[in-house]
Amino acid sequence: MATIRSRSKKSEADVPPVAGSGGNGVGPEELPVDTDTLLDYYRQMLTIRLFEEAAQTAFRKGKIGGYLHLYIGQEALATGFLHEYQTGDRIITAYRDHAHALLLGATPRAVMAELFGKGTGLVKGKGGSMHLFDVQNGLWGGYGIVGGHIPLGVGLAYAEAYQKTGGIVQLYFGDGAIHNGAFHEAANLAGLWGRDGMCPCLFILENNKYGMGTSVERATAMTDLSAKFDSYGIEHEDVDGMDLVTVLETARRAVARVRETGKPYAIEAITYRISPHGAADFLERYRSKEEVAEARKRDPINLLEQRLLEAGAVDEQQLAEIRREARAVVDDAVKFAEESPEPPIDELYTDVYADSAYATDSPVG
Amino acid sequence: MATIRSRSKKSEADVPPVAGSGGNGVGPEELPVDTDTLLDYYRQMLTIRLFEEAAQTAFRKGKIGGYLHLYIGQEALATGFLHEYQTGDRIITAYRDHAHALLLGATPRAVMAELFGKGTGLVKGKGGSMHLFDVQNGLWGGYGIVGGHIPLGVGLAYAEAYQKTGGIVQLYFGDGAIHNGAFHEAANLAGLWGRDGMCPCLFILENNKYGMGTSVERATAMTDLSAKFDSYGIEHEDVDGMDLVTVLETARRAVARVRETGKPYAIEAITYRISPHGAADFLERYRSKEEVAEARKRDPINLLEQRLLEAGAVDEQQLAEIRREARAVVDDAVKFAEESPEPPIDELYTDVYADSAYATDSPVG
Amino acid sequence: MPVMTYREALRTAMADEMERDESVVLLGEDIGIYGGTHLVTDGLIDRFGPKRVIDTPIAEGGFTGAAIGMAMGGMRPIVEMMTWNFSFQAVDQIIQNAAKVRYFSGGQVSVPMVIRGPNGGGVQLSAQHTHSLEGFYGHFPGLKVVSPVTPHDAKGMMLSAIRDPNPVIFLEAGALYGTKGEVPEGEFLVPFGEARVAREGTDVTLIAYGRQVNMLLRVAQTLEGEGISAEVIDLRSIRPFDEKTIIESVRKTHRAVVVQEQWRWFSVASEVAAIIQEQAFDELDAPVARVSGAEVPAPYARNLEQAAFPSEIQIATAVRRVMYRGV
Amino acid sequence: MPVMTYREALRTAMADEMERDESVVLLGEDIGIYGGTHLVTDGLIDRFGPKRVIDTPIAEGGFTGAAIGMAMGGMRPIVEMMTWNFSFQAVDQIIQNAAKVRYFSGGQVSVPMVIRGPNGGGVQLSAQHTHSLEGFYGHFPGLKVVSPVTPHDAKGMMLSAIRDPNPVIFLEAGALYGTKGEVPEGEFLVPFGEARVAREGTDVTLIAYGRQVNMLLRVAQTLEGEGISAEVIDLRSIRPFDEKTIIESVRKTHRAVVVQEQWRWFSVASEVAAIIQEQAFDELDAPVARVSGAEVPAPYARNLEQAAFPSEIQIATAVRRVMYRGV
Ligand SMILES: Cc1ncc(C[n+]2csc(CCOP(=O)(O)OP(=O)(O)O)c2C)c(N)n1
Ligand SMILES: Cc1ncc(C[n+]2csc(CCOP(=O)(O)OP(=O)(O)O)c2C)c(N)n1
Ligand SMILES: [Mg+2]
Ligand SMILES: [Mg+2]
Repeated sequence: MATIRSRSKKSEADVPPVAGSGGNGVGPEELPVDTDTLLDYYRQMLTIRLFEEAAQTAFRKGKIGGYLHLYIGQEALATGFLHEYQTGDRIITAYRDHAHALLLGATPRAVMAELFGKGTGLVKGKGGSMHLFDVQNGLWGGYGIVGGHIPLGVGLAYAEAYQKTGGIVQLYFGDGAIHNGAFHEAANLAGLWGRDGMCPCLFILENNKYGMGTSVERATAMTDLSAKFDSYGIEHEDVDGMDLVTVLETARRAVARVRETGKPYAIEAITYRISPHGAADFLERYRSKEEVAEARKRDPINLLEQRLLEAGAVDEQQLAEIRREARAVVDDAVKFAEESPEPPIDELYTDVYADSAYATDSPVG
Repeated sequence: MATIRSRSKKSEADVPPVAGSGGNGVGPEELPVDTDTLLDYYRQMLTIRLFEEAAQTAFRKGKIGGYLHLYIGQEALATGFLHEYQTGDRIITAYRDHAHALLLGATPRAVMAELFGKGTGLVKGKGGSMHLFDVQNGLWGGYGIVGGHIPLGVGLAYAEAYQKTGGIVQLYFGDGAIHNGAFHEAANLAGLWGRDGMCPCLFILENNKYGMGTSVERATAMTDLSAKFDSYGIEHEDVDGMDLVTVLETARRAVARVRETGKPYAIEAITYRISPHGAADFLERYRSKEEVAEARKRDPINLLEQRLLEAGAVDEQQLAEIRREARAVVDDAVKFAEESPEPPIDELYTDVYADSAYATDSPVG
Repeated sequence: MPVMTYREALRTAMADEMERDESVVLLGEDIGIYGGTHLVTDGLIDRFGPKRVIDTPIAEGGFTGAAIGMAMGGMRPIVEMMTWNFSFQAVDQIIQNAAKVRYFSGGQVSVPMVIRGPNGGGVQLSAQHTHSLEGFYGHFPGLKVVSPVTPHDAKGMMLSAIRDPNPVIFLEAGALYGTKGEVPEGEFLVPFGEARVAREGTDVTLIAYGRQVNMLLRVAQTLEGEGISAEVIDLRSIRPFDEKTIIESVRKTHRAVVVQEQWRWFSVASEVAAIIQEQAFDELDAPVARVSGAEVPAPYARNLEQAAFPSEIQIATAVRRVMYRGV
Repeated sequence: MPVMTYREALRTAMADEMERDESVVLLGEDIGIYGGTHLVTDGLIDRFGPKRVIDTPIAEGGFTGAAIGMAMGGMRPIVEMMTWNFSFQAVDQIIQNAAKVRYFSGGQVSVPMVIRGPNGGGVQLSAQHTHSLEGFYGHFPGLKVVSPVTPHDAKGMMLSAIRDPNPVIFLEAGALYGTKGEVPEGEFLVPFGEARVAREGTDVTLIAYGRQVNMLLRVAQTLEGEGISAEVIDLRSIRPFDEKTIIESVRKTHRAVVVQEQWRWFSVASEVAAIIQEQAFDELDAPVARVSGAEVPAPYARNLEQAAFPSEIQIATAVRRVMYRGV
C-alpha cells in the first residue's frame, strides 16, 4: 500500500541533499533546500495533518477508543529530523507518534486501522494510537509511560554501536518527560557511554510548552530545558521547530555528528501543541484561546506554504492539487479502517511470549 | 544516659557562636572559632571514630549483623553542619548514619545497642545500623535505598514551611546517589517549591569519591557534581569537608540562608571515605593503598588536632585526657550493648501500623 | 439521602476533610488548574489555593516520596496517581518508605497519607494503561488497600482513609466515576476490613470488589431465573481483609466463585480460594472457582479487550459448574 | 561430576554463554572492577572487557531500561540487581516495558534478557533489604520467573534463561551462594516450568522453592522418625508453573503443605493452595496448609528475624496438623 514517504525513497546512498548547509541568515525569499524536496515535505505534512483531523473526527464518533494524542502544530519537527533517517537507524518516541510512523513509511491505511483497533492495523489492533511500531521501517515504538522509553532509546543506541551497524537512534520525548527520573538516569548513561563512542543517540526534546495542562514554567524552576543536558556532558542546541527549513538544516548537522562520533547530542526543538493534549481533553483552562490563536500564526504547514509561495516555487493551483491528493489518501485510509475486520479473538493470546510453545492462559481456574 | 553532644546543649536561643564569620584567609595559626567549641568538637569527632572502630571489631566478632557502613574520614562534615542544628530542624540521611545520630544526641549506648540488635537500641533493635532514628533529637532516619530518602527530605522541608515552624531540613546524601532518578525528581520539586519559600532544605552532598567501588569519574561524564543543581535553579557551593573550621563557617552561612529564605541550597562537601564501603568489604580493588594513605594525611581528626596544637589551644596531656574519656564512653557503650537483652519476641508484630488495633499477622494459615 | 456520582462523592470527602483539617493537602499532576484529568479534584484549587492543591511535574516517584516526607512531618497528604498505571514509577517510595518506615524507625514516625486514583481497565487504554493492582499492593504489610465500588463507599472510605494514621492505597473504580448513588451527608466513616453483603442468597457465594461487583449482581439476577440463589459479597477492603464475612457466607452456601479483573496468578482470587479451603474445608461442596482476567497484557482492540476481562457468561458458567449443573 | 558452589555455577553459565555468543553482555553496579558484591561476576571483566561487563551508576531504572533497549536491539543483556530489593526502582521498566513491549508491538520485538541477583532474607539486612519477590513478579504475563536452589539448577537454569527469548526474572538464593553441589560440565539446560521432586514420599506433599526447600528436606527427615513419609517438591520455576507435578503428588499423598519466606497475602502459597483445591478437590484429605513469613517488614535483630521466617518447627507442626496428628 501507498505510504506518504518521499517519492524517491531514501537509502543510505541516496539521502536527498539539503542545500545551503550554512543555513543561518535564511530569509523568506531564499530557499536553501531544493524545491522538490520541500514540496514533497509539504505534501507529507499536510497529509499528516488531514490524517489526524480525520482521526479526531472518528474519535468523536466513537470509532477510535482509548487515548488519541495529535501532533498538530509539531509536524515540521519529525518531518525535518526523519529526513535524515537511514536504513538501520532506530526511531523511538512517546505516544504522540502518528507522524513518526507515517513519515517512516507505514501506510496511512495501516495506521488508521490501528487507531480503529482493526486486525489490519500496524500492530494488529493490539497497541492502538500510543503504541505504533514499524520495526522494518525503523520505528521502534510508541510508548505510553512518560519518560519510560528514554532508557530504551539509550540501550538501542548502545546496541547500534556494539554491533557496529553504523546506525543511530533518534529519541523523541516531551518537555514534561524531562522532569522524570528516567530521563536523568538514561541521559547520564548516555553521557558515560558516549565517552567511548558507544552511544550514538540523538535526543530530540519536543518542547511544545506543556505537559498536559502544566506549562514548562510550572514544572521546573529552571526553564532552559536543553541546559539540563549539561549535567551529563552532552552537548546541545535549540532549534525553531516550527520552521521546516531550519529544522532540516539542524537535523542534517546533528545527525551527521552523532553518526560520526558515536556520542549523544541533544536538540531542544521549540514548538507548540495546537491541538488539545488528547482528543478528549476539550477543557483547556490552562491556556487562553488567544495564546493558541497566536501560535497558529506560526503553524508549520502555513509557514512552509508561505515560503513556497513567496519563493514562487509553487502556485495556488498546485497547492490545491496537493491538498486534493492528501485528502484522497486520508479518505482511503479511513475507508480501509472502517471496512477492515476486527482482529481474530485468537490474537488475544499471541505475542505474550516470543516462544509460543508456552502460555499461561487459564483465566477461568 | 550521657550523649556526646556539646557540653552546653544548644537551644534555639543558644547556638554556640562561630567566631570570625568572614572565615576566608583562615591560616593554621589563627582559629576563627572559639577554642572551647573546637575542643568540644574534637572530643565528639574522636568519640565517633572510636565508637565506629569498636563497632567494626564487634562486627568481625559476629556481634553485629547485616551491613555496617562507617563514617571514618568524613566526621568533620556532619560535625560542622549539625553544629547549626536547632530544635525543630529535621535531619535525614542514608545508611552511613552513626555520626549523625551521636552528634544529635542519641546516647552511644542506645546506638551501639541498636547495632547489636538489642531491645535497648535506638529503634528497639528493629532497624540496625542503616536505620537510626531519633526523632525527638531531630534525626528522621537512616535509609538504605540509595536516593530513596531524598524526596522524603524535600517533603519534610515543605512541611516545615507549611507549618511555619521556622525549622529547616538538612538532607545528606552521597556522590553515588546523585545519579539516581529520585535525586533529580526531588531536586526539581525543591527548586519549584523554593520559589514560593516553601522548601527550606539544605542539600548536603557528601562526595567521598566513591559509590561503593565506583569512582565519581566512572559514574558520570560530568563530574562537577554540585553543578547538577543548576538544572533545578538551586544555588550551590563546594566546601572542603575535611577541615572542620571551614565546614563550620560554611554551615553557618548556608543554614542561615535556607532558614531565612525558605529556599533550598546545596553544598558539595569534598571528603574521603577512609574505611571500606561496608565493614565486610575488605577487597578494595577499586582503589590503591597509596590513595588511601594519601587521604589519611588529611584525616579530619588529625587535621583539627594539629590546628589546636599549633594554636596552643591544647597540649598533649589534655589530648590524652580527651582520648581516655572518649574511650571510656565507647567501652561503656559496648558493655551496655553486650549486656542488654534481645528485643522481646512480641516486638516482631508492633509498629507495623500506627493503629495497633489492626494486624494481619497470621503467618501460618 | 442526596444522590451523587462516585466522582462527587470522592471530591466531597476530600473537601470536607480539607475544611476540617488544615494538614490535609493534595498533590498530583494537573489536579489544580486543569481540574484533574478525571475532574475528581475539580474546583478545589480555587477553594484551597495552590499551597494545598499542589500541581506537580511528571515525577511520580519524586512527588510520592515528598508526600511521604510531608506525612512523616505531620501533614496528611493525598496523592493523586493520574492513573494507577503510573504508580510503578513510585513503587520504590510506596513499598520501601511508606509501608515500612514506621517499622524500621521502631515506631517513631507514622505516614498518614492516601494515594488515590483510577484503577482497572475497560476503556481500551491497552497494555501500559490497564492494571488492577489490589494484590500487587495488598501483598505488603504496612499498607492498607481498599477498593470501593459504590458512591456511598467512595465517600465513607475516603473519609476513613484520610483519617487513617497509615498509608492507604485507594483504588478507585476508574470506569465508574460517573455512576450515581445515594450518599449520606456529612461525616460518616466506612471502616476498613469489613466486606459488604451486596445481595443475600443461599446457594452460592459470589465474591468480588470494584466494578466486578456490579457484574455479579447482574449475574445473580440471571441465575435467579434458573433457580440459583446467589449471595454477592463486595470485599471493599483488600488489606485488612474480612475473612469472617466470607467464611460465614460459604458455611451457608457451601460454594464460592471469586471474580476479578486482575490476572489469576498470585492474586486476590488465589488468596480468597486459599482462605476458604483453609477455613471452610469441610463445608465446601465444590472447589472454589475463580474467574480472572486473561493472562495477557491488555490489548487495545475493543473485541480483544472485552475477551480479556471476565464476562457475565464466564461467571455464570463458573457458577453452574460449582453447582454441578450441566455445563 | 565436578563440585562447585552456587556462585560458581552461575558464573560458569554466564561465562560459557559469553564465550559462545557475543551478544551476551553484563550490566550492573560494581560487577566489573569490584568483582560483584557477591563475587558472582568475579573475573569476568578481565576476560571479556568493559564493553561486555558494564559497571553502571546507581540507577536501577535507567540501566535496566537501557538493557531492555539492548535486548530489543538484538543483544542478550544480563542485568545484575545487586540485590532484588533495589529492583523496586526498576519496576516500571520491568513491568511496563520488558514484560509487555512484545505484546503492544504486535510481536514485532522481543526482549531476550535476564535480570538476576540475590533474593530473600536471613542475614539481618532488615526491612528495606529483605524481600522475596516471586509472587510479585510472577503476577505479570510476559515475564518468566525462576528460583533455583541447587548449584546444579543454578547453572542449568541460567543457561536456559540466557537463551530464552523472553525477559527472565532470575531470583537467586542469596543466602546460599557458598553452598556446594555437583554440577554437570558443559552445556546442559534445565527447562523452565518443570518442578523437581527433591524427595519421594507417600503421606504428605511439601512444596517450596529457594532455600526453604532445604528446610523441607530436613523436616522430612525428622518426620520420617514419626512414621510420616513426606514428598518434597522444589517448584524451581514460578512462571511458567508446573501444576502437573504438584497435582500428581497430591493425588498420591492427599495432603499438602506449602512453605515460603514471602508474606502470605496474595502470594505463591496462595496460588498453590488455590490450584490444589481446584484440581484435586476430591483427593484432599485435609485443607492445604501454608507457612509463610510473618506479616511484618523484616526486622534487624537476630531473634526477631528468625521469628519472622518459617521455622522447621512451624513446618513440622503444619504437617502434623494436615495429618490430623495431635498438635
Ligand atoms: C509516568 C506517567 N505519568 C503520567 C502520565 C499521564 N500523561 C500522559 S501524557 C502526559 C504529559 C506529557 O507531557 P510531555 O512530555 O510534554 O509530552 P506532550 O504530551 O506535550 O507531547 C501525562 C502527564 C503518563 N503517561 N506517564
Ligand atoms: C537503589 C540502590 N541500589 C544499590 C544499593 C547498594 N548500595 C548501597 S550503598 C551503595 C553506594 C552508594 O554510594 P554513595 O551514595 O556515594 O554513598 P557512600 O556509600 O559513599 O556514603 C550502593 C550501590 C542500594 N542500597 N540502593
Ligand atoms: Mg509537552
Ligand atoms: Mg560516596
